[in-house]
Amino acid sequence: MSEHSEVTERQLRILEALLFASAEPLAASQMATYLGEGANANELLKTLQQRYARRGVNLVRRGEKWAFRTAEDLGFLLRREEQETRPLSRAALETLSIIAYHQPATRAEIEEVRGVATGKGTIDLLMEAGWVRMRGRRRTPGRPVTYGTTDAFLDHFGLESLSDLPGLEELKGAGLLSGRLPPSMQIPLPFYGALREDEDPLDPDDTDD
Amino acid sequence: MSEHSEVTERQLRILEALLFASAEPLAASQMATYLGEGANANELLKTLQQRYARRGVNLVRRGEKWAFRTAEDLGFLLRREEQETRPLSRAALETLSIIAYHQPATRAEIEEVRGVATGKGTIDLLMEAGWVRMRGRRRTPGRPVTYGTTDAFLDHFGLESLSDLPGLEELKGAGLLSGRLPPSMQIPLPFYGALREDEDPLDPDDTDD
Amino acid sequence: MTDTQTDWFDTPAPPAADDVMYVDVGGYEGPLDLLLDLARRQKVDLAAISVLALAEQYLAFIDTVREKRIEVAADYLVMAAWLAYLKSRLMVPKAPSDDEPSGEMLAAMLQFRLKRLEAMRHTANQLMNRPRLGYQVYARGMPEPIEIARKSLWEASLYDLLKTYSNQRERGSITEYTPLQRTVWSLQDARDILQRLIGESFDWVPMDTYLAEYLTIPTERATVRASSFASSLELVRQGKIDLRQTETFGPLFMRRRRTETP
Repeated sequence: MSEHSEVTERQLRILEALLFASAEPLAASQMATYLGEGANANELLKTLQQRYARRGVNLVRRGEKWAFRTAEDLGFLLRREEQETRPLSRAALETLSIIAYHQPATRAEIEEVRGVATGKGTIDLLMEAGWVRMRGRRRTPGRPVTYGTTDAFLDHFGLESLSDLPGLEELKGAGLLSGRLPPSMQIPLPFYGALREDEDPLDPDDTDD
Repeated sequence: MSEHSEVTERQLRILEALLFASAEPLAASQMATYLGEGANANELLKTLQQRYARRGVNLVRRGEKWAFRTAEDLGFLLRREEQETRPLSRAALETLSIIAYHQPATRAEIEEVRGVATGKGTIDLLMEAGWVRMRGRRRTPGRPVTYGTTDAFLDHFGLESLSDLPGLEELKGAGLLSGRLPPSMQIPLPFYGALREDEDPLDPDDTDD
Repeated sequence: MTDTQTDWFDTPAPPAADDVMYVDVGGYEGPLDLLLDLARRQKVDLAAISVLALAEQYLAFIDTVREKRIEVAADYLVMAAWLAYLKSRLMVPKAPSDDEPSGEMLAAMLQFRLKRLEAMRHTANQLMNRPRLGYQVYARGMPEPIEIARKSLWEASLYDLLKTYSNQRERGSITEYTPLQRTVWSLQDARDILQRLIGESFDWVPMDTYLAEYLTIPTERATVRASSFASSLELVRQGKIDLRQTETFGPLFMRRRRTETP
């Protein structure tokens, strides 16, 4: 390789790395400072564009700026472009964690642990996410609906079964729970059978109420 | 171009697109669904890795997953002037190192190496960073929880697998990864598999008290 | 990190707030850390280090610290006791009937632990000086959302879940928690009561008999016994009472000591 093309190759590598890592499209002038004296950024970018023309990602020009983009003919891979993953709200996360540990749990039981009322929207959201399901009805006055987690819940959180949820000692050992808890404090063992003896099956037309 | 290589090229383009689009490493199995029947994702990925070996962006392996990352030698150019958001304490760094080299390691083992109790929040912090996870339980009295590193740990520190841990061979040779006095014959290696024969899966009910 | 050559352990950082309870001797993280520092000052390979000299340095160091009336954590004192024992084992030749480990073996064990700790520090340093993601190596800056396998709309990690659950339970339990009110006999109280009960009795009487009426309350039993026993030792030291126990776990007898003057 001639000395000239070795320099060029290095400059192309630098452009590749810059464009790849940048959080926004870059102008040739912004990148020129990284290339050293006398480099023609625009020429180099055109060379790079040609090299990637037939690849799965292309170098595209947007106005005066450049960026890597998935090749248009592979756009079918970008099926969920519009969907953004958002972090679960604190209320939802709290509710979910209580359902996970205390299942089968009624809404009143969730509220008792949380210490605040749980909006209907929160449980709805968790059911929509596919992580929580109605299990049945508790055999107590009012026959409240009991909630539990789904297989999708296990899948998302990388658990093989509910028994993989760490217990009191693990939570303490990992520093998640402090050591100065009342000795009476217990962490329930989640129930993961079909229905517990105090549960009735849901009616066919049951909806959350 | 022969029909065969045309198919291969298209598969390579799909892999490029998928891997370029994702910020997180992807498993071959995750990508295979996009390649069509009979495609050998692992072979294709190795071809792709070779193609990018001398580019400004490289295809790297992180545990069982793959990702495009900027070339290491260009780091000095790309370095952003950002400070570590929350520099790790010495205790946390040592703990991380001990877990990485001695995994699966229990808290007592970590404390034995450091000669000091692990402050609350140290393992917690490493788990929060996503570098450390609970693996299972050691089959010894008290069934203590064992800790190990995650794929994100490999990704963060640029390691293909745990056998790439710096100085691992020397430490093994010097018997320093053994819990016993040298020259002990038994030299445990960092264990990355699902569970070792002396580990049980996590189970909340047996240490709850 | 802006400097890849940074040695993370060059200057021990001030201890983090949650580690304070373990660090009270000049910023050392426990006795092993202190020993390693002393060993390094011998400026030789850890394998060639004089464990005897090291033990002496450590003991001298702890002495100085205690002279300055700096509170030393129990860990350091345990290590000091162990090193004193090691020193004696190294200096006294091993008797044939001796079942205990030889001084050499103990010294080798200490050396091994020091080497292992140093190795782990070194590897931690090596790890931090690697080209790390987000510092020298970068991921795609503009990831394009692609559906890979089944990705949920909502993101939460197992850690988030466990942390949230723990926080709630902790919050809940602490509001309900009222510390147990324990009755504790102070040593002074125990001493006064004991002296009053023994009075002028020169007969051997079991301690539990004296304390019978106090021992009926289950929650106070332990403190009554412990404080009375500790006080009785003090009274013996002062020459005020005699103490006798004929067998292990047997009753403790006490009586007023006869003074020389009849």
